[in-house]
Amino acid sequence: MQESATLNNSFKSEEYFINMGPQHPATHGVLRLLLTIDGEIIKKVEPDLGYIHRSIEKMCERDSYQQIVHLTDRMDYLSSHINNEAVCLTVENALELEIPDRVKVIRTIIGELTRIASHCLWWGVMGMDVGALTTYFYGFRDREMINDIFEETCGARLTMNYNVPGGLMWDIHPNFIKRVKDFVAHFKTKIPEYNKLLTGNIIFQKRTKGVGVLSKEDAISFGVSGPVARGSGYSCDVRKYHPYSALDKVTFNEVLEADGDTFARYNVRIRELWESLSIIEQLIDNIPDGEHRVKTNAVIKLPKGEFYQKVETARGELGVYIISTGTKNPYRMKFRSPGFSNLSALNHMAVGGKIGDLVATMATLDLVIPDIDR
Amino acid sequence: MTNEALRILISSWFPNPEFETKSEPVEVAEGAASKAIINPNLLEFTEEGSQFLNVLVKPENLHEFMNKLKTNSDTCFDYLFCLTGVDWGAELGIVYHLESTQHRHNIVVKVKTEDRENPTFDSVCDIWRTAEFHEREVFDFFGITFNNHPNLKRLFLTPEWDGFPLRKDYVDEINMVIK
Amino acid sequence: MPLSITKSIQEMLLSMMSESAAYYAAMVVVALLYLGIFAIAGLFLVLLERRIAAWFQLRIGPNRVGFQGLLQTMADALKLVSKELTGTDRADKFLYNLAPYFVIISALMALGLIPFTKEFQAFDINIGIFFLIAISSIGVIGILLGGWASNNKFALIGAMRSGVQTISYELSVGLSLLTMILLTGSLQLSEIVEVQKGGWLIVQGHIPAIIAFMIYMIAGTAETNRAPFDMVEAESELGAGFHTEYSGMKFAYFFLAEFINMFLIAAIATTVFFGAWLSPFGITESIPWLGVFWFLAKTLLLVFLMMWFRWTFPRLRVDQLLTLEWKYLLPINLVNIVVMAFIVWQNLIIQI
Amino acid sequence: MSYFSNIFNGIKTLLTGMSITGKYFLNSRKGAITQQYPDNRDTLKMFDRFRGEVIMPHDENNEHACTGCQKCEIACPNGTIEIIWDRGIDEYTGKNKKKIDKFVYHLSMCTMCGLCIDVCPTDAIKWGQNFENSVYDRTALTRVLNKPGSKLRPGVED
Repeated sequence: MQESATLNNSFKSEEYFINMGPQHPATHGVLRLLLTIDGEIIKKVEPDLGYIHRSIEKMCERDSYQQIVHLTDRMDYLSSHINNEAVCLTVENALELEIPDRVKVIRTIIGELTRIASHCLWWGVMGMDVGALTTYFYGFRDREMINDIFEETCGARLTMNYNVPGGLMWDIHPNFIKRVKDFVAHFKTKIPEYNKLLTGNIIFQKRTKGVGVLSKEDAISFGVSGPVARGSGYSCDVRKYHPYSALDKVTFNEVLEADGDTFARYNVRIRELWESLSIIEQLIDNIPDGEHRVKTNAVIKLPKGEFYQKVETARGELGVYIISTGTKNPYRMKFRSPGFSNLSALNHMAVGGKIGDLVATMATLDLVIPDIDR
Repeated sequence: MTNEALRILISSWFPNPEFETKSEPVEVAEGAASKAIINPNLLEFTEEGSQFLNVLVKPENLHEFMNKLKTNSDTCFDYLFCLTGVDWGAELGIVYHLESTQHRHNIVVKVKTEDRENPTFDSVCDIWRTAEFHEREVFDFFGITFNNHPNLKRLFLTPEWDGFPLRKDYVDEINMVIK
Repeated sequence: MPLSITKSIQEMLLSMMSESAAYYAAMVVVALLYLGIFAIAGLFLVLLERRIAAWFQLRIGPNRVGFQGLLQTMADALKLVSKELTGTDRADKFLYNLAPYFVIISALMALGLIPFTKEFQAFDINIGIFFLIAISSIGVIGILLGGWASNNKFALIGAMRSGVQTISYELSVGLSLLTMILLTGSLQLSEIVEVQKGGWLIVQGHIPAIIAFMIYMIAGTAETNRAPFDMVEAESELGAGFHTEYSGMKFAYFFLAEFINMFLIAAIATTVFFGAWLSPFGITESIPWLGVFWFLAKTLLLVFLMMWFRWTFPRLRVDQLLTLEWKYLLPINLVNIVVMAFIVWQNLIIQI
Repeated sequence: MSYFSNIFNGIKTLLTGMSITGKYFLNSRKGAITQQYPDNRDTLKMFDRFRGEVIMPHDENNEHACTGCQKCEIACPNGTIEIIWDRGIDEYTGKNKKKIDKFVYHLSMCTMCGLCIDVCPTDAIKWGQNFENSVYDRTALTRVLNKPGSKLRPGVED
């Protein structure tokens, strides 16, 4: 009796803590996860945030509305154009400005290009996180073409600041349409390659299927949005339910997958690439003529009140909430960032899995840390 | 449901005891009626010029009201998409943006307290699990504590951080540039 | 009996000094020679890997230092030598320093057995294959020690994974080579080559030999801890795995040993399946030293195959790694041995 | 039987993946997507809208178009631009006008948002396409954009 007790005791497993991050290849930046692990099995994941918190919300309270736009570039830098658009839409709606159709269409095209670029990067990084390093470069190759388009038209590759309240900073570059068409043609041949290289791969499927499952009810309760939520079969595309810019003029399908596991989330993003391409194709030939910008006052003062605008970034639903007291600065500015809510579901998804599962799950959450930290 | 229909429905949950007796025959215009039949001690509709219906709740009713919003099959606000802490100067408060994934209607619930030293509200993270992180964020930046929160500690800032940066009276002469 | 390189060096030295002195001097000379091969092969393989990875990934690869970047790894080695050796607090200093040598010495010892050509083999022991398998699994002790002694949880997880992985995949490596031993009837490498003069073993043994080769390549890749089986390092999971806390030259030992091990796995496959230094159809039989060329060509082709795996496939999870071994490779392997035994018994071997 | 079909399907997907990378490997000679950066400095050309740094173009008479209205200074979110100005008699009109003494541009603080260039009423400042901004000393990033001895181009009014 005594002997077996000591034997059991000597084989007693013990939970231990491990610090994943803030410098860790899989956390894509400075996310710190405090893992409680039993052997390889994860018992608890506790994110520790704030390593690049810049308090953008506080900075907004002292900035004018034009200046706020460029700060949003620095939140979710992979969908910077959509972030800019969100702020501009909020301001424009509050001012009740009539935005020309040309601006709306261009914003939508660039927004969808941003989404493709972000998903390309995500795809590459997803591959890298599960160990296939080559995908990274293939993803970047295609993203580079979009970045060139952005650089030619907007002047910057990442933090574009192309939107201003009232329209766009400049008109599109004369080469824009041709380049976008080239890209669409090029990219259509590359998505099947993505599928052959990674999606169909047996190892990848084994790594992702049934991993990090998030049910639809949990998805709603955790407030996740974007491809993560749609992978759980929760229809939440802001572009469908609250269409903004020119998105009410185009037809596209909301991509839904029922399984809620890592592979479903992966598939949602891959299929979204096709939808984004289709939106671009519908719009690129029909950019209406007109002004690229509506004249606004040099000092924009929003009427007193509260304004909320949601848009669909590549990561999910970005909300911009402005409380205005009628001055040239917002009284309170809140960004409801998609990554923050998505991250809150990580603990729920990762518990019970292995370290490798956590990495795969985190990869499909597509976290951008400045977006979480703001 | 439209904002107006929502307003009427929610009003009916908190009937005005003084108004109740004579509410039966009154069939006046909706706006006036709903304002009248609601108990002003519990609930208040505010005009903020926004696209959503705004409700101001008393802190002590917050949890019960939120629970009702979630569980009632007509409202079914199951998606808390934004939780914002606000410093209104004299008061501290929280703004909840809710959406129903079934009916696709929205509501904004606000709660305020004048206690700036030790502001406390009930946590809603047992109703919407996303609130757990958002409430930690609010605690971090506004110093609002939440009852029954499972893990209320600073999320972004270090535990020894002094003050609550997003409050309007926060001063940091070294790091803050004021224009 | 092939004339081994040891003997020729010994005879050369014998003319200069006494017998016992020559004996020891020959040992030292051979050891130094192999150390040289080791270093050059290691550095060259690192460069090769980087260039090939670059070509797979639409990049150019290192091409600045020296002609086409040939001196790049030399420069890297210089950098590593000059780097500060850091360590962790409360690490087990003795084991921590010992670990890299375990890894590198086991790789070096195995290298001595490889028959580069008929003349060029340091140590033609009669239990050759057995010795190779035995010695190559010593390396994992180094990895375990390194992971344990560095007082780092990531390193420890990596080391434990390595232990699990190597113990499992040793089986497959051993069994798949055993399948081929049925054909040769000898463990001695020179005799295995001799048998293959009548056709490479992969041709002689046809279907079971091909299956054995596939299993060997998979298990061999796992043995060397390379992607898709790089659980030990698993960059995106464990940072750098067992060598997280190693820097400078100690890290370089681990790094070099990994590449030498890859070379060894490919070299064993060449020896056992592809006729070692024998030229295809005996086209250069008359020029013996071309054997080195053929041996290296075949080995590098297999090395390239392993690199191709690495730069294409995602990594397996640790439990899937074991599933693959115990549920797939091992049963297939056992059946394969029976099939091979049947083929040898019925003499269904293809002889040219 | 599904045991074996699993194996075969698995191997098939692996080979498909290898065919993709193999294809790129064989075409690697022409398909490199990276650039050999410092070597291609001479041929490297940025797009004309590229935001590298703020510059102030001067014409051949060493004249610029900055009237010193300070709109850019106000528009800048980061305090990147500092205009040191003075009042003086304009040579051409003879009026007492605002003149810039120094147009100080702190590149180290600039986020390339483009608001200054957007608000400039006289197009005095523009985007430069220079992107090699690394220096050994941080103070070298503070630049005076108007050249010494330069003056306002006649006829430019804000």
